[in-house]
This record gives sequence, C-alpha cells and structure tokens, in this order.
Amino acid sequence: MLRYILLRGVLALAVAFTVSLAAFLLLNVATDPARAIAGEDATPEVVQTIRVRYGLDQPMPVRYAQWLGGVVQGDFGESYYWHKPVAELVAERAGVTIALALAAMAVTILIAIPLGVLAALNPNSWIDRTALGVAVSAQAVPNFWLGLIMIILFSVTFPIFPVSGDATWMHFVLPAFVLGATSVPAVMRLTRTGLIEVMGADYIRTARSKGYSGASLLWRHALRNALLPVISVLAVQLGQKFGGSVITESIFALNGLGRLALESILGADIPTVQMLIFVFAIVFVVMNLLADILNAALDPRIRIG
Amino acid sequence: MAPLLEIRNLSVSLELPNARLHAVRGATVSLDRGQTLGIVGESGSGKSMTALALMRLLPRGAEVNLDRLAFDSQDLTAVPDAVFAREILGRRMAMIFQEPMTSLNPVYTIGRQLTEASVRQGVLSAKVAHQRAIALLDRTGIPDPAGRMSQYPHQLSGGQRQRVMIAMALMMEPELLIADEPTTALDVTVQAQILELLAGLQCEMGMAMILISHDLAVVSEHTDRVAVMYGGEMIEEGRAAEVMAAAKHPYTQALLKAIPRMDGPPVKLAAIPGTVPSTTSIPKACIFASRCDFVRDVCRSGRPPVQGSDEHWRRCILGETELATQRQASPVAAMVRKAVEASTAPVIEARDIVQVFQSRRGLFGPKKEIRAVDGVNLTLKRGETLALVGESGSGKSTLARVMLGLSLPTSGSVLMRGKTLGGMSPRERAALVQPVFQDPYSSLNPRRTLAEIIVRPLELRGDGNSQTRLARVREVMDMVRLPQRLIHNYPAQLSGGQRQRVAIARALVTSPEALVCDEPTSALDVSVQAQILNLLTDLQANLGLSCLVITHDMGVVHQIANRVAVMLKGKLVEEGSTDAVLNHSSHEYTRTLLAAAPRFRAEETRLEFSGHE
Amino acid sequence: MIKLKRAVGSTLFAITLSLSLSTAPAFAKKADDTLRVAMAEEILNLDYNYTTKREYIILAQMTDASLFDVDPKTQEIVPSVASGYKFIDDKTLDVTLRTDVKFHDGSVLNAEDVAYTYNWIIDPKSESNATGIIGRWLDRVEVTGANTLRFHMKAVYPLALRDMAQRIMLRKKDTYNPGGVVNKNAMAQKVNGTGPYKVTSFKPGQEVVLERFDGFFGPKPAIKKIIVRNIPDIGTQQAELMAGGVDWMFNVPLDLAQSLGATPIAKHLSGPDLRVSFVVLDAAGYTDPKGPLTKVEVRRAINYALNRGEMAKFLIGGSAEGIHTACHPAQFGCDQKSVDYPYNPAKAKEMLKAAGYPNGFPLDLWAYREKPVAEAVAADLTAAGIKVNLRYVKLESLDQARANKQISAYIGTWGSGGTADTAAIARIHFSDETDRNLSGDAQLNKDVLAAEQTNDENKRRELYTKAVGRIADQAYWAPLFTYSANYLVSPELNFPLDSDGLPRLQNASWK
Amino acid sequence: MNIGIEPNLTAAEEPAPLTPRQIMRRRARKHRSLMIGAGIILVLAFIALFAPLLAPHDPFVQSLGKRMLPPVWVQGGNWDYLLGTDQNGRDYLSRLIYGAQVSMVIGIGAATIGLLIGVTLGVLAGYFGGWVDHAVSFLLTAQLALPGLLLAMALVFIIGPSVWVVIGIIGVLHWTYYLVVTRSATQRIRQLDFVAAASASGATSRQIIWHEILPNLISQIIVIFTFELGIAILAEASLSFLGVGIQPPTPSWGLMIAEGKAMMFYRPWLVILPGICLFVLVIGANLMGDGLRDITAPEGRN
Repeated sequence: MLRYILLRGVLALAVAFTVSLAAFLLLNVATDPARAIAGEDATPEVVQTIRVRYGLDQPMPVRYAQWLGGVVQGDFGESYYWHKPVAELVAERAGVTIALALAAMAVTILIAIPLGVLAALNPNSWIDRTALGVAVSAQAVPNFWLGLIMIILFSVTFPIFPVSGDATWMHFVLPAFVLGATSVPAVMRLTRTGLIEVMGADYIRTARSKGYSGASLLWRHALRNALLPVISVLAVQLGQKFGGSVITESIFALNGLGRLALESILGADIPTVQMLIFVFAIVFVVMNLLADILNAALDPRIRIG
Repeated sequence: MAPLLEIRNLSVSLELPNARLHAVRGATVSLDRGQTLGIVGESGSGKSMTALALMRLLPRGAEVNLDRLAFDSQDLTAVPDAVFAREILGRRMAMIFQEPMTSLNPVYTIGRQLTEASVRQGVLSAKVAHQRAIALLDRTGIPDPAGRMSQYPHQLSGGQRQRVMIAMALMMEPELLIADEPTTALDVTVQAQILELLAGLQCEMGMAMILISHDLAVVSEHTDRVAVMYGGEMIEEGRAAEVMAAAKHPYTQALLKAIPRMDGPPVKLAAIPGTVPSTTSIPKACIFASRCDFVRDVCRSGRPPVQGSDEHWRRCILGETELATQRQASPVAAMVRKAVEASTAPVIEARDIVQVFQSRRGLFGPKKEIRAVDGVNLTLKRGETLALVGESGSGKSTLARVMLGLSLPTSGSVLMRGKTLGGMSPRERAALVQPVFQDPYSSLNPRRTLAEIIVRPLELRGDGNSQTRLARVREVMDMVRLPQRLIHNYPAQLSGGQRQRVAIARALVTSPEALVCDEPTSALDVSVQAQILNLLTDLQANLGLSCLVITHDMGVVHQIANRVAVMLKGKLVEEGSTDAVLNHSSHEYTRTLLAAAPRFRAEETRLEFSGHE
Repeated sequence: MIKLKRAVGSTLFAITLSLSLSTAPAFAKKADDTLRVAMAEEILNLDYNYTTKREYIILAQMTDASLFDVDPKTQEIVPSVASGYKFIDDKTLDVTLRTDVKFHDGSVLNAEDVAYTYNWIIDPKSESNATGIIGRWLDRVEVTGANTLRFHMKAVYPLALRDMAQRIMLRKKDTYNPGGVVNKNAMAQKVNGTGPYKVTSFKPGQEVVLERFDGFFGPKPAIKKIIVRNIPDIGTQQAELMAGGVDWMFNVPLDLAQSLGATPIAKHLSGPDLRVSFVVLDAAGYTDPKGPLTKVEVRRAINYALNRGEMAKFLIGGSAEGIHTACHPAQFGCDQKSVDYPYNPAKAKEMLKAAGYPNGFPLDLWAYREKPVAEAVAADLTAAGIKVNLRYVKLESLDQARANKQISAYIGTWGSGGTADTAAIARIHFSDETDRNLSGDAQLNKDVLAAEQTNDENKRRELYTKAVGRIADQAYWAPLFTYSANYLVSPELNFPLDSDGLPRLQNASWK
Repeated sequence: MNIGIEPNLTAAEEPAPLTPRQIMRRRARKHRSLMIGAGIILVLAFIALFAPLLAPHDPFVQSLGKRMLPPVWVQGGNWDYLLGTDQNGRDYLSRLIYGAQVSMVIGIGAATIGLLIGVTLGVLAGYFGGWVDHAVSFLLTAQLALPGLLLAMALVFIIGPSVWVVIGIIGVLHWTYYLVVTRSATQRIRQLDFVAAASASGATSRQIIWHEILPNLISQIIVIFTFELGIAILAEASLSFLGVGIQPPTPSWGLMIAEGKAMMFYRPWLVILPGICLFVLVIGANLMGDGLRDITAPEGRN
C-alpha cells in the first residue's frame, strides 16, 4: 500500500515540476513582467529600476534555478505585486476557493445524482427525457454567460444575493451554482448509465429472486455498485475545482485562487503563477490518488484482488 | 394429490426496439412435490424465459399471459408483485442461475448475501441464519465454510460460487428449486459434482426441481420427466427415459442423433440443416416445418395437434406407426477412423514448452508467478487430428497459442517443418498453420464484410491479384458450404454456425498444412456443433489437413480425434490413440474425466433414485 | 404577428431595465458621511514613492502632501508644505518650510525629514520609482536652518517644482533605512503621511479605509471617511453602484456612463483630461528599412485617412476633440498652427497611389487600450486601401514588442502625468533615450532636449513650436484626439472636475 | 436422413437481416433528438457557409454615428439594423451571422486536432501498453494540470492572434476525452479473437491497428467528435471572453459577449443574443452527439 502511494507522490512532484517549467518559459516569453508592474505611463527609467529590483535582468535559467532552489527549502519567493511571500498569499486565498469548490460539488451532487437515479429507474419516460434535456442544455450554456445572467436576475433585478465579494455564505450561492452546474451533465450521465447497467446485472436478478424489490433493492444492492465510477469522477472534478475556476471567480469578484491565477498570469507575476501551478498539480494528482484509494475502499475486487 | 406446480398455456413476449419477440407460446407443464422436471432445448428455444416468467424476473417491457398458474393449488395470478416477492420468492420458490461469476454481488461478503434475505424478512434471527448458512455451505461441499463467510465472491472459483448460490437458494427451505443451466459454465468434473449435489439435496428436502439445460445427456441422467422446447414451443414431453429411448417428435430424434455418443464406434452426426426461425411474429405453421425431414404440406398450413398420452405427448402430425418406420429407415453410417502410423512426419513439434505469467493480487498485493504450461512436449503429425483435452486452467489454450506462434514461450521451442517458429517470418508461419477460435462472435471483425474477412490473409501475403483472390474466396466458401450470396454480408447478419464456417474459410484460404482449433464448437448449439464437426472431418479427409483440436468435451474427442493428449495443471499426463485413451486409459485423472462426462445410459433409467416415489 | 412579437419583446426588456434601475441607493451616504469609491486596479502598496499607476496617484493625493501643489484651476505651482522658495541661480533653489505640518503619527515635520526624503530618493540604493525622474536633475539637498533647505541641481530643469509637487511624498527621517537596514516596503502596508486623510485599515487587493486627519495643516476635507473598494470587473462595479455598495466610479466607458447617467441611480460627470491618443508610425524603418512608412507621403496619407473628429465625438465623448499636434493643446508650447491633415479618404487613396502603393500595403497595427478606437482606426485605414492586421494585446506585451523593434505602427496614449507642459510628452517620445521614438530624426531629438535645459519661457516655446511643427510636417505621428474623463457619481456627491483630469477626492463634498 | 449435406437450405423465405449500416440509418430516422440536433447544425452550417449572402451589411463596415442602436423591437431601433449595432456602429445581425462562421470553423478545426492527437495516443497506449501507456498517462496528467489560459495567452502573443492559432490552442487542450475512450476501447478490442487471427495470418501491428482496430473505433470517435465540437466552441468563447481568444475585428460570439458585458444592464441584448446563439449551436452539437451514441451504441459494444 505504502509503495503505491509513494509512487504516486513521486509522479505528483514530477508533474508539478514539468508543468511549472513549461509555465515559466511561457510566461517569460509572453510578457515582460517589469513593464506589467510599471504600468501604463511608466518611463523607461522606472521600468529599469523595477527590473533590477526583482532581479528580472538575469538570464532565464539562472532565475529558474534560483526559484527551484527556494522551492526545495519551501520558499516560493515573493510576489512582485503583493510584496509578500507567495505562500502566504495562496494560503489567504485558498479558503475561498476550497469553500467554493465544496459548495459547487454539493450543488453537482444534489442535482446530478438524484436526476441520474430517477432517469435510470424509468428509462425513456418523461423524467429520463427531462434529465437528458437538462444535461444537454447545462452542457451548452457558456458558464461565463450563465454567471452574468445570474447576476442580472438574482443580484440586481431581484436583489436576493450580493453581487460580488466573498464575505458571507450568501456570496457563495450564485458562484457555487454556476460552477456546480458545469459538471452536472457528466455526473448525471455517468450515474444514469451506471445504474441502468447495474439494474441489468445478474446479481440484481439474484437479489430479486431472494425477494428484494423496489426501494430496498435499489438502496441495498444497486446504488452501491452503480456509484463506484461516479465517486472517482467526482474526486477528480473536485481536484480541478480546487484549482479555482478562473471565470466564475472573476465574474463574482471572489478572492480565490482562480482569480489570483488569472491576474497573475495576465500581469506576469511569475512567482505567484509558479506556486499556483505547483499547488494545482500536486492537488490534482493527490485528488486522483484519493479517488483510487476511495475506489479500493469501496470495491473489494480492487482492494483484495 | 394435486401437483405442486401447474402452468397451462403460458406465453411470454419481449419488447424489442422495433418489434415484439414471442419467446414462449402455449407452454403447459405440471410438477409434483419431490419430482424433477427437465426442460431441454437449444439457445433461443424459450426455456429460460419460461422459468423467469414463473419467478416474475422478466426484463422490463415483457408481457406474460396464461390460462392457469397454480403453486401448491394457490392461484399465483391473483398475488400482487409485492406480496409475491415477500412471501413466495426465496421462501417457497428459489432459483439458481447459469453464470456463477456474475450472479453474486461483488461488493458484499458471502456471509451477508447468504443471510440478509432471511433476516430481513424475519424468517430467521441473525444468529440462526448465520449458523444455517455455515451448515448449508458445509453441506454443499465448500471447504472451511466458516472462513468463507467473510470472503468476497471474486475470491472463490466458479464451482465454489455455484455452491454458494445453491446454499443461498436453500436458506429458507423452498418447496421448488429452479436451476437454469446450473453447470453449463463449469468444468466437466465440477459439473458432475454439482448435479449429484442437487439430486441429493432434492431427496433430503423433498423439494420439487426444474432443471433447465441444453445438454440432453445431463437431463437424461438427472430428471424424472423432460419437456423438449424448440422455437418457443413445447414440442414433446414425457418420462425422461422414454423420451430419450423413443423420441416421438422428429426434432427430438434429430437432436439425439446430433450428439456425439461415447458408446460404440463414432457415427456420422445427423446435423439439422438451417437455423431456428425468428419468432417476431406468431407462426401459424409447425415451428419445425422449415427444418423437418418429414415435412408435409399440412405442416406448413396449420399448427400440428398434440398427440400421444398424458404420460408422453408430442405436437406433430406424424402418427405413432409412421414415426417408427422412419426411424429404422435411416441407417447410421459408421465411420472408420484411420490409425496413424508412428512414422508419419511431424507438422508442428513443441519441445519442453514452459510459459510463466506474472499476476498481482489486487492493487497493492504482492506479485505472483503462475506456471500455465510446465515442460510440455507435443507433436502434431501430418494428416492426423490430435485432441488436446483438459479442464479450464490446465494450460491447453496457452499451449495452443504458443504452437500457433502467437505468443513466445518463456522457454522451449516450437518447430514447423524443422524450422523454429521464432526464426520464421509471420507470413511464412501463416502459410503453415492457421487458428480457429471458440467464440464465433469475437473471431470476425464486425465492421468487415465476409469477402474482406476471408480474403485478408491473401492480401497480407500479397500473392495474385483481386480476381484470383476472389476466385479463391469463392472456392473456399464452397469448401465450407457457405452460400455464395452471403459474400457481401456482415458477421452480424449470420448465425453462430455460419460465422464459425467463415472463420474456417479464412483459415483455409492460405491452404495451410495445419489447423489449430481452440474449442471450435463448445459455444455452439448441439445441432450446429454437429455441422461443424462433420465439416472438420470432411475437410481433413479431402485436404489431408492435420488438426490440433482443443476441447473439454469427451464426446467431441471420441467423434473426431485420431490421437488424444490429456493436460492437467500445465503438464501432459497422458497421450495415445483415441481407442487406447478412451477405453483403457493409464492415468487416473483421465478416468475421472471420462466418468464425469454425461453419457447416454438409455437403458439405465433413474429408477434406482426415484425408489421413494 | 410581428407587432405582437415586438410588443412582447420590448416589454421583456423594459421590465428587466426598470426593475433593475428602480432600486435607488438603499441608504443615503450623507447619513454616515462615508464615500465608497470603486477602483478596478488592486491597491497593493500605499507608498507612492514605490508605485506608479494612476490609482496610486489618486490615493497619494489624499494620504500625502508634498512641498508644492498644483492649483487645480490655474495649473500654477503653489506652496504647500513649503511656505516659499527662491532661485539663488538657475541651479540652486532655497526652500522655506511651514512649521505646523504634522505626520499622521502626530510628530511635526522638519527640514531634516524633507532632506532625508529627497536624498534617499535620488540614492540608487532606494530603487524608488521616482529615482530616475528626480535623479536626472537633483544633485543633493542640504539643510540650511531649522526649516530652510537648499536644493543643488545638476542642470537647468524648468519642471523641477512640478516634479517636487507631484512625484515626491515626504517621509520621516530614516523611514526607509532604520539603523542602516534597507526596508523598501516600510510604508507599503501602513503609510505615515502628511496628507488630509490617514489610512485606518488596509486589506491589500480588497479595500482601503481612510479617515479625515484632524492634524492636517491645510484646508480640512468635507467628507469624514472614504472607502476605496477594489472591484476588477466593470459589470460588477455597475451592479454595486446600483445595489448602493459604491458611490464613485472613474475610467467609465462612455456608453455605460451615458446610460447609467440617464437614470436616477447616478450622475454622469465628464471632465477634461490631459491624456491624448495617437498612432506612432515607424518612420525610421526599424521594422522595414525600405518599408512604406519610411516615405513621408504615405505617413501624410495615413493622417488624411483617419476620421479623428468622429472618433472623439462618438467613442470618447465629453470634452474630447480631434487633434493634429503631438501634444495636448492645453500644454505649454503645444503650437496649434502646425500643419493639419483634415479627414479626406479620397486624398489619402490618391496620395498612396502617388507614393507607389495603388492597392495599399499590409500593415501590422498594434493596440492595447480602447478596443472600439483600435477597430475604428483599423477600419478607416482599410477603407483607404491599407490591409490592416490588428494586433490587440496587453500593454506589457506591446511595450516588449516595441523594445524589440517589432512594431511598425501602434496606437499609443500618454497622460503626461497631469503636467500641462509639452516637455512631459516630448522627451519621452522624441528624445534618443527612449524606445518609443520611431521617428529616427536626430535634429528633433536635439531640439526636444534643449527645450528642457533652459528656464527661459520664450526660448522653450520657440523650440517646442519648431519641434511640434517638424513632427506634424514629417507626420511621424498621426495624432488622434484628446480624452475626456468619464465619472459616475452618486447624485448626492459634489465632485470637482479639474482641467488636468486628475481626480481629487479630497476636494469632494456632499450636496 | 441426409447425412451432413444441406440440399434444401430454405433460408430463402427469410430476408437476409439488414446490414449494420441500414439498421443505424433506420434507427437514426426515428431518433428525435438526433434529428433536431442534426437540423440545428445543418442550419447553422448553412448560415456560416452563405454568410456573405445572408448578412444584410458588411460586418466590418463601421458608422460611428449609429453606435449602440437597440434592436428593432426596442424603441429607438430602426429597420435597417434588425438587431441594432455594436460599439463601433457595425450591424449586429451581420456580426452574429459571421460569428457562426468563426465558431463553426473553430469548433470543427479544434475538435479535429484534438481527435488526431487523442486517438493516436489512445490507440498506441491501448495497443502496446507497458511504458507507452505510462508515458501517455503522465502526459495526460501534466496536460490536465497546466492551466489552459496560460498556454493560450502565451501562444497568442508568440505566434500572433489568428483564427488558426486559436484552433491550435483549443485543439491541443482538448484531446484528453478522445484518449481516454480510445485507449480503453483499443484495450478491449485487442483481446478479441479476430485480432489474434489477424496476427496469426501475418499482419504487422500497424496493419492490425489500421485494418482491424480503427474501423471498430470510428462510431465512438464520431460521437466524441460531436461533443468536442460543442466543448471547443465554448472554449473559444471563454478564451475570447478573457481577451486571449479571437482578436478584433473578427466577429466571435465570445468576444461579443465580453464587449457587451460592460453594458449588460442597459443593453442586455448585447450579452443575451450571442449567448443564445452559442447555446443553440452547442445544444445542437450535444443533441447530435447523444443521438449518434444511442444509435451506434449497441453495434459499437459487441
């Protein structure tokens, strides 16, 4: 068991480093951080002083080596804009993104799974068709557009929810719905096909022959097997959501990692981007590992083999 | 006393995407307490559907209508589903299924699955249920029953899982046990034990049993009465011994002649031509008319009447006397089996083949080594049919793949015409040996037409142009007796038998010297198996092919093989001519294999068992 | 049928509009005397000595006072922390300080503090954003008395007082290197300024709360408390304005300002701005030595092709107007008599044919600011036959491409830092020290630098007239228009609009 | 009793069952959502193809005087510009029509690039397994971890903004769905006997992949392609919304939504209209995808 986790850990680090190297190259090529920090009306002298101040005048490999050296000792360097250690910056904002991710996951689960189960229990009925209709249309709605419409409807026309910011839980309702809605189709479809397949399996027929029927059959025998693949998909999606949704967070002005990523990428705040990517890669692989472990815990065939 | 179970005129129709399939029409059956009824028929005959209708386990969209369904003289049609599920299913009627590998819930322990139904319905307390489960597991012959309770289904073998299924069915001591092809997926030796077990339990618990199978031999040994089904209708029913000895319906007769018999010299099998008609519309004529040898105009105009006594009736217009005369009229041509001289040149030689596989138990378990083939020497001589016999896990398929050159052995070598397989180019090897696989549905590329499939090996060798190749394809299709008009059809449009013929045609197109057939007929119905076996013997005679046939069915060995090799756990335990091995085998394992194979003891009825009647 | 559809359609939009606009600000701001201000740029550092962006200038106006100040009406330099000044000769300046200037922490400002601030800024170790600007003309500062200082200048520089007024924020002695240890971010999170407002709470990137500083030596501001909120998304800013979370928005796009201004929610103010927009052409041929832009007729044709008037009127609105000089008409020395190329697309096509490009030529036009302006310029040039490939990028990407000499033409803007003097735009664009100079005109370079080395007003005016005339004649640029600053403010707020376009929140008051 | 010879093969009365393709066509006609989806896609493809003829005005011609005209059903609108004009006074309806062109081209282009990368890697990983499989899954994890936005922004700057760059970017970011499906399908097909038969008759790996495995993947690949079409179109819209996608003055629905965002409270149609167009196009693609999957599923699986 330990060997397996160690292997995945090494994979996580390898992925994190390759991705951060790629990001470092892309960023340096795309924009000149010094000019981004200096802003619009900066004279060349100002740009030069900034370049010296942040050591941007050294060649790229040297700067990457410095950054790497720091990372090994846990120091991810200082943000050019925020003048504070990036680790602190990420820690501050991680809370908002985690809350949003969990809320969005709750929205997905509360909508997708019941819908999927109902659709599977009576295939080709009107519930099935509406469930598929919801899935198809939710998949077709651009989430940035959905966000704007939500603000127009529920913050301005009917001022129920606050427009932006992340102070109270009320601030998270609309963003969670928008972020959650994007992954409803996939989860709903997976639940539906999974349950339909399980309901046709031999061991369900055996259970029926022992007198199980209706709700007890569903809860005791069918659901547990049907939801196995769904759980690993949810874990992976949660991993992606921990990476922060760039669009949802910027539309609702939530101070999460997503918005931080967007601004630091557009503003070429390299240390912040590096750390964010590093964190995203690690979180992503860890969530994959978690999905595997969860699967093994729930499915004896994998655990005991 | 009133029969335990009475079914009259049961019809089942299933909903297909674009039609309704009338799977069962007018099934009438009755069963007394403690009695065993066998329902036999080929695939698609509706035998399973009848049982599922009884247990109300039909798939969604199925329709059942019947005149009378009484269980212990209680009219079941009046019982609503919920009450039926709670009071009848599991407590008074139980069922075991064909596929042990998938019939148990993979995520729950054996113990829980055994006890949960009885505890939930309050029939037994948890403690009593637990003890009863262990007792039943022990009775069904599972080693260390207490330990098994906490294990999961995937940790048990096929045979053990079937025993668990039987224990589970008997937890609440049902009065009727329905066994739907209980042993089809198991090895011959295990099959015999399970059938013995079922018979024993039935006597002990005085249960009535319905045994559904496609294997006439199994049914003839283990049932009191037998009903023969074809195309969704019951065409003959009577006492088992009588039906087997003097079948009164042409289909049953043809079926009995299509089964390779172990007693007496090999006989040319009577294959039934054509395929089972589709029952998407209710047929007006006799269902067997399209394939019957004695068909008359009247058979095609109306449904044949039921003739014969309650003891033994059949649905056919032929009178008692006409049938009897027909039976003698068709003499059975004995086949002579050439003995193979030791001196003939070898075609394929396998020298001390060892094949080891690595497998990891579970995601985190340690790596384990499995020696599938452990030092085997085998030679296939020119013009002979060598049968390689063994149970699942004996390594016979692995050896076959090695001799085909599809996988390189861990050690040892395979020679063809003196040259090692490894040294040969794939194209050279293709000219020497070709495979025929077991499952007709996965041996042909669904996306290609027949022409493309059969011509492919020629294209790969690149000899001749498209005309010569097409001619060769047509020639080979005639050889395997495939109608030319099918040349542009897709595999999905053919029957199992036809597909296996295409596979053989593909193997023959490069005119190889040897064929390696891995269980060529075990996935086919008896009547279709007879066609393929006859084809193989004819081809071998006409083309002088040497065939290596892998099988677990002693009947097939007896029918077509000149020599036999028996494998057990990766080792060759016995090798010799068919007569030597079958009649006075030297190895104890071969003897158990032969004993386990179901045979037609036409005369020995089941009287000694049913003494208690 | 159409009538029905039309009726239904319009009602739908009418409902959403009226409903959304009827929610007047929930509570009158006057009650809690707090002005909530929205800014798109995230305020991350309170110390203007280490920042440059416009939002930081607005903030510094409130938190800090400097030696001099610019009179909003007359744009003249007036004494502020300094009570008076006298030029001993054209390179030394004596300044006397007021004695009643207090820092926010209550301590009194003295000559030592001022000297320390200036000497620290010009010391390269400070790496301050102002080091380059001040270091060019100031040698050192010497304390000559309890509240008198002497400034020794390296060279004659007419804009010295303006720089002192707008660039250097005064700090207590040893703020940045207490005990010799350099701490550039000393004032980043908690600024100890001398201005009319002091910072009571600061959440970087989210919010800055300022309250009136009673110890301020100058006129007390009318509003007790100002909260600066960072809201990056313009849509969200509007929603906050409507929901009452914000009372003042600046840099508002024209259409939005006009639409929202027409509702009871907010008032649309539009004031003058020193910022100008222009198209810089690669006359020197950095991208293509023999390219079309090196020919003056082509550059003049481009000037004729652009409909400056319409762009100013429809895309910027307010006091914006087309210009034909490489400077803002209100800036000293910006001679309006230089040659003009009134909009004449036919003439432009003709000149292009004459210059040897009958069916135009491909041109990469870079832009970063207002997208409608970029598309309008691109459309006008396409109409004149030039095959424009519009490259709309981030500012820093454009700067980088220009530094690598990859840009043949780009639409630029310059705010001159609110300085009404041509020097503030000429040197940065036409001297040889900058990569923005695509004219390749040596003589022009000399004139522009010379105009900054003399205090003689007439001499400077004469030099600038020559330079501006030269630029117009050689059409190194295609000047476009001046900007107008659009604000959306709560109807209850009095907000003065000054001619240099610099918003001065400290002068705001309730109606 | 005829011995083993089949004289009277009487299958003649029974019509030979339909070829798989006929079965699919018959099912397709009856599959409502497939018809609707295909209908929408055809109409939009028609609009995209004949945009120059259909559009009332040239989408690039500006008339600054007539900026921000409302659509005809709102007072102040005029009939020359049915859906009003945008910030630069260009006809909004024409830009929407040309926007269809951009979205379709990008959708199809990106989905194809994704297909080429994903299927190749999927088949290789599925067929050869071992280290190829590990390398591909490492690439998969790394690609999922790298934020697409960064890649888009950098490429748009380095190579310069053109429709092809955007297609390339989105294509490179969206091959994972193809990979996962083709990899497991290839692994499944590889076990089937007709692959063993092919290698027994001397086919090389390449021939087996090309002749035996790929034909069986085509129906699944088509299904994924239609879904990816929708996803790619949305991806372009998001990139353009963030300003790193399609560059002005090319009309793109995502860009139009971004431009309309500032005025969404006063001129909501600037945001709503392109949003609806995107929604209709993508829902058409998804309905078609669902339909194709239903009618190909049964054959696909055996």
